[in-house]
Amino acid sequence: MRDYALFIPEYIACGVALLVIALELFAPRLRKDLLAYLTALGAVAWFAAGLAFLDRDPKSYQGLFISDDFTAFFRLLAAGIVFVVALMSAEFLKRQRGVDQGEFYGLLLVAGSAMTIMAGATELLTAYLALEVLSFSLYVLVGILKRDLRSNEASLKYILLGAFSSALFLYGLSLVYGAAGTTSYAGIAEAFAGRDSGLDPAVAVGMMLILAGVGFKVSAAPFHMWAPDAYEGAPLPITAFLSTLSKAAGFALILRLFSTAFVTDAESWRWAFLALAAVTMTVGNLIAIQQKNLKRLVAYSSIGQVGYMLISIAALGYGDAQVGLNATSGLLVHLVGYIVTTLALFSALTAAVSRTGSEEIAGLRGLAETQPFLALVITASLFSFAGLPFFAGFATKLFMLQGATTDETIWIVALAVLNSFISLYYYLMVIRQMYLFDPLGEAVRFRVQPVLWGLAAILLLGILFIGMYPGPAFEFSEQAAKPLFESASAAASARVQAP
Amino acid sequence: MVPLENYLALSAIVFALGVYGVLARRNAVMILMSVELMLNAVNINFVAFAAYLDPGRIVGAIFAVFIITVAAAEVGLALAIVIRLFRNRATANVDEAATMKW
Amino acid sequence: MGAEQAWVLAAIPAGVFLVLALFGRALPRGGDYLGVAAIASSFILFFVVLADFLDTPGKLGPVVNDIQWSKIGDTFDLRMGIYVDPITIVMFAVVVTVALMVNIFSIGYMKGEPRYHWFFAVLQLFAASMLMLVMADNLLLLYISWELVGVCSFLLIGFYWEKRSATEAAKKAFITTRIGDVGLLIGIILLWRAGGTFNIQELIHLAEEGHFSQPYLFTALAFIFIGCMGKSAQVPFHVWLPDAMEGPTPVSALIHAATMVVAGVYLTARLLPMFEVADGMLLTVTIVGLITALLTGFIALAQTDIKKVLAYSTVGQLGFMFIALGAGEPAVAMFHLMTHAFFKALLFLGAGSVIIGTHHNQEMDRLGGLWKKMPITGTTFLIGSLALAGLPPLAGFWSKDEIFVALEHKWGAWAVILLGISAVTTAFYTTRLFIRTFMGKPADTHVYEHTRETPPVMTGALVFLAFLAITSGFVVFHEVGKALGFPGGITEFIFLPHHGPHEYELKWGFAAASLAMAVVGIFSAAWMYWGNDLRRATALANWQPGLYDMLRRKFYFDELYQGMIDRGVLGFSYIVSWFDRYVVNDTGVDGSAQITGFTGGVLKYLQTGRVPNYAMAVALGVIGLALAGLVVRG
Amino acid sequence: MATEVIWWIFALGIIALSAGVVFSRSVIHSAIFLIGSLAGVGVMFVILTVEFLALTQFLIYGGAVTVLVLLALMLTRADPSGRAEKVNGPQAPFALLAGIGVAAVLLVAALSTEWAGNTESPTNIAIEAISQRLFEDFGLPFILASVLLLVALVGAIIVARQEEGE
Repeated sequence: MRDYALFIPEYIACGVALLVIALELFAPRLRKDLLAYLTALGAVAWFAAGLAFLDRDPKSYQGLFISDDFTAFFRLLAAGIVFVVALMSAEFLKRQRGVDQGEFYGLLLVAGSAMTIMAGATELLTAYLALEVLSFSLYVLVGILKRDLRSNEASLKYILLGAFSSALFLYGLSLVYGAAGTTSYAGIAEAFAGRDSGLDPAVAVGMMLILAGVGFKVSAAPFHMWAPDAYEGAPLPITAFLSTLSKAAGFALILRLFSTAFVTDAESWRWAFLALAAVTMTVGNLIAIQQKNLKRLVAYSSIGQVGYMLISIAALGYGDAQVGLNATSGLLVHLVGYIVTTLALFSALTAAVSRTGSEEIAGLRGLAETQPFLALVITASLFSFAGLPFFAGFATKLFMLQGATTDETIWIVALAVLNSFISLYYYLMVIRQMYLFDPLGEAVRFRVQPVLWGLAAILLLGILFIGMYPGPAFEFSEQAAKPLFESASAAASARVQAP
Repeated sequence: MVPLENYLALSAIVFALGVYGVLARRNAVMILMSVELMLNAVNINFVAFAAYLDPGRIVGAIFAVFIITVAAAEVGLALAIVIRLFRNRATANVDEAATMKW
Repeated sequence: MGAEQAWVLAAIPAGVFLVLALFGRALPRGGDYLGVAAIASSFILFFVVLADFLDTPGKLGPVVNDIQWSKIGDTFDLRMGIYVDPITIVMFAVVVTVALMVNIFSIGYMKGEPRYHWFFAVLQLFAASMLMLVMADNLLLLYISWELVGVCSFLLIGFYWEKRSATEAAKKAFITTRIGDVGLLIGIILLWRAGGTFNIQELIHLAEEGHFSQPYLFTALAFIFIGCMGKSAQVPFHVWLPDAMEGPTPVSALIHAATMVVAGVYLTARLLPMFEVADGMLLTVTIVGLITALLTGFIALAQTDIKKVLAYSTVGQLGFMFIALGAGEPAVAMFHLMTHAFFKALLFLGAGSVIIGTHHNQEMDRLGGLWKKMPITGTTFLIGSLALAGLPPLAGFWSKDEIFVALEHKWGAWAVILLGISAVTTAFYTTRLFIRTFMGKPADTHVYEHTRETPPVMTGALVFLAFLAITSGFVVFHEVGKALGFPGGITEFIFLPHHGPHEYELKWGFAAASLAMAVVGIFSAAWMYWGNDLRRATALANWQPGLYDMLRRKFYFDELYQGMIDRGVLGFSYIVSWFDRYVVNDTGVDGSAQITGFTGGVLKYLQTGRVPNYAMAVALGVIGLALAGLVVRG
Repeated sequence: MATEVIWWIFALGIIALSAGVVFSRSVIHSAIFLIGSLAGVGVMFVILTVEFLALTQFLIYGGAVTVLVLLALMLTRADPSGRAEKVNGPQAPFALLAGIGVAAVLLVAALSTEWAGNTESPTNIAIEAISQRLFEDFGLPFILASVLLLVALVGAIIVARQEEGE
């Protein structure tokens, strides 16, 4: 079926994107923060339209895209992230000159829509194109402060390495296509299920190339090196965008690809995810200890988080639908917790940095005295990252690790717990700056912009809510994860129209 | 006739040359040219599979069309960023754009 | 209100914590009366709960009350609830009693300190979390409370954060116990995975039915026991507790003597039926307890800080409790836990009284002869010391005696002899502590001149605890227990379902031996230190300076750990970051010229172009993965 | 027979030109080699009887992309003094090893695999077949590609556009 109605929410998002770009073009004197509020409004409409797609029977677009609860989950996530980041940017960009704000907000929306398509793609070409749309938007957004040397440098590094890794990814896709004779996920699963071993070398190498490509996207070590530089150079709200939306999109793609297309050949890749997970979490957390810049710290700490999440992907490969379902819902709920936490952290950081002008950790000195609320939000987010009880990160990480543990992977879960212990160390260093030291300048209390205050407060409540009552978040995640593992019917319907 | 393996071997070699270029060059434009080589190698693969493999016809060719499109767009965007780098720092060498580290 | 509503005990201090934390600064006197009132009402309600529990028709069966916390899909049904059984009741009694005394004592002790309201606020949070910990019916709630008491401990150790040593100690305590917590969390996840539930009773049931395989159960419990060792400061995790004495002394009494540090003992007691199922687990517990009791007994011999002596003594006594658990006698462990809580809290508060009375002196080298100046403190301290030394008829005697009996019964004479040595050292350092503080001639006349007895709000708490230190041991007798309303006496009260009724009988042989050990320790210490005369002790120290130094430096544990941290973790992270900075990342401003001298050779090729370096990492990653992939398949 | 000879000539030519792209010391030479290499791949598509793609290859790559590259080269022409720039980073020798490693892995994958459904000779893919599939089945990728081009266009403009005062 060529059912173009499946993309109505994305039409809304992209329509608003075009609208803000046009507004900037034709009404250049318009107050710029109106564009941000328009974007946020668009995100709300997009979210509302997305809600209408929940709880529906899966519907396929020509076997290329499927609209099910998994897709709907990421659509809602994308709309939420764009909403928060747009409002954050409204405050942040007030202090920046020479930024094309219409394009900025437009690209946020386009990137968000690309994430939905990545989550719903059931065919390699579609997934690849959606991935590139997202990447292109991010390349531009990272470099949007074009007169800022670091922003420009970050986007250069990002696009060069991104192009390199997407070439590797494509070579992997071509090998898999050659081996399976099709690019549809369901077709690949079928082809790999009963294939003879003559195809093994191509499949083995192809999958590893694909792994490198998606590993780059989610910044798994050793494909992570772009991330700290891009995070540092990007404008603050875009750093938040990178560490939430870009990662979530990468995992959306990985989850559907590996749980539906490659699941019949898990032997080829399960070990690799375990190895990447171990390396990634260790590298991320150890290097994070040495950081002095806030954004780099977040970059390395989020690399550590990716390490934990990759354990769940490895667990997809145990061939058991129940294990896969547990691992996936654990991963999704942790993504939600991680995203809420990251956005809370960045809302507070945006407000703090707009006052101090410093993105160094030492710039937060004495924040507890000058702005106790922000210090509280930052502390809560860092505790949540570290996985302390009562904060979102504890509950969600616990579910994720439990879901991902199998008898063979106990060792890596132990490593993960040990790593989150290491991570507490550098989070405490930040907290120490805020609470134990006196402010650098005069210790005058300052006011937080109402929008950022509101965002931070709501997200803080979110952290606490998920931390103390994770039931709803988990149920939602499980609902989203189910379609991947009830694929018998969905895959069959997709196969009929498989190209 | 020329067997499929010949095409694949050709593609592998061109791809590896592209990888070498990306790793060895220090001029951003030359790195991009190397990436183009890699993408071309991928295209050889896709088209060869499309022409040689029985069930999986045509899709590979369509894939190649889209790769060409993406590659063109990618070059355009990347060159814009390189030009911006050149304006900011009067260089196109990636190892001189290295203020962010550690 | 009945035992099902025992959660109210924790809810009251929790609520008061919020009030004090938010508005305490504005309240008159920092709202200390609110704190005392909260704990006092918990104290009173405890008796209501106790009465209701004893009247429950099932006679001493556990009381359960749980609510659905989160139902998650079809796989998890998380229920959160409370579980009140005799072990819980004993813990309640200890926590509310000591917390009440400490709160009252603190009004005097903390008078005029900065952040007075914050101190009381955290005390309330601690009481609430500790009470929650001991009534949690599932491991998740227990873990959360476990972390919370840890956070309170961290906050209170570092209470004087202007002092560098205090923040260092807080950090040390936090990190050391966190290592244990990592173990606990892994253990919980392992049990959850295999058992599908967090509920402690269900897990015990599953273990007894053989649901877990032996090595799996042993691994899981070993991880949990690491958590217990961290919290209860067992060797090799004991290093944090003596440093934790940087906190205000009432905190040391409450958290680091009577309540939080026994959480490990409590958890082990709670899970003891599982420990018994797992082969070798009980022996592990016993050995850890024995090593701790022996080692810390010797370390305490050479300490000169009053609080440090008491801290090592606490670690050692916790070792005694683990030994009782290792002998499979939770009742005995809980009994010693209770008596120890009372007399050790007494000793710590006594030490606090000395510190206030002498205007912040806690080094024995500057004290002596204080009994005349501080009669109440001195007398109560003497009672506490004798109870710790194990002299009849004080509380410590009865519970220690029980441990000896249990140990002999389970593991035989060798263990008893080892523990006996520890008992002698205990009596020795306790006597030394008392003599050097309260008797003989003052070491520093200036300090002595200015010493005053402390106000009644402090001595009152001492007297009350001294009363308990004398009497709490008697509940071991059926008659006393019954008179108090416990059917069959306290030992029958504290039983786990599969243990038969345990009847206390005084074994005269053991009692005599136990008494002899205490007397030997006391008299040898008295001989060496009588009149606060250090000549004999100095001679001994000079006779074997290496040995003395080793004791004084606590068997070099701190040095060992510091070395491990310096060379291990930080070194590794330093290497990784060095590699990242200099080998992978740093290009130098203009190519390789300047750096050549620095690294030279092959490495300089890695340090130049940056994007190419990153790409190289990607390429090497791909080649590595692909080669491995070809090996695995194909 | 004739096809094979032509194939080998062009294959070796493509490899030589590609090597020229990555080994040449001059940026301009590299760009010219790139044009040649891309054109050679176009010829490969002709041999594979996918003429439509060959045309696309000539038009977009041979034309548009290389022109773009040359344009960028002119804009970023570094040193008017004519100082000979080092084009290779110091990592180059290791890059060679890595390149050999990649080639080895890919060649193993390509040559030791027994491709299922291999027809041994290329089948003609008519332009009608491509267009039919492209426009009937692949509507969504088509939309995505158009969004992608829009993003690239907008991005390139705002990044490269000269501001006042530059």
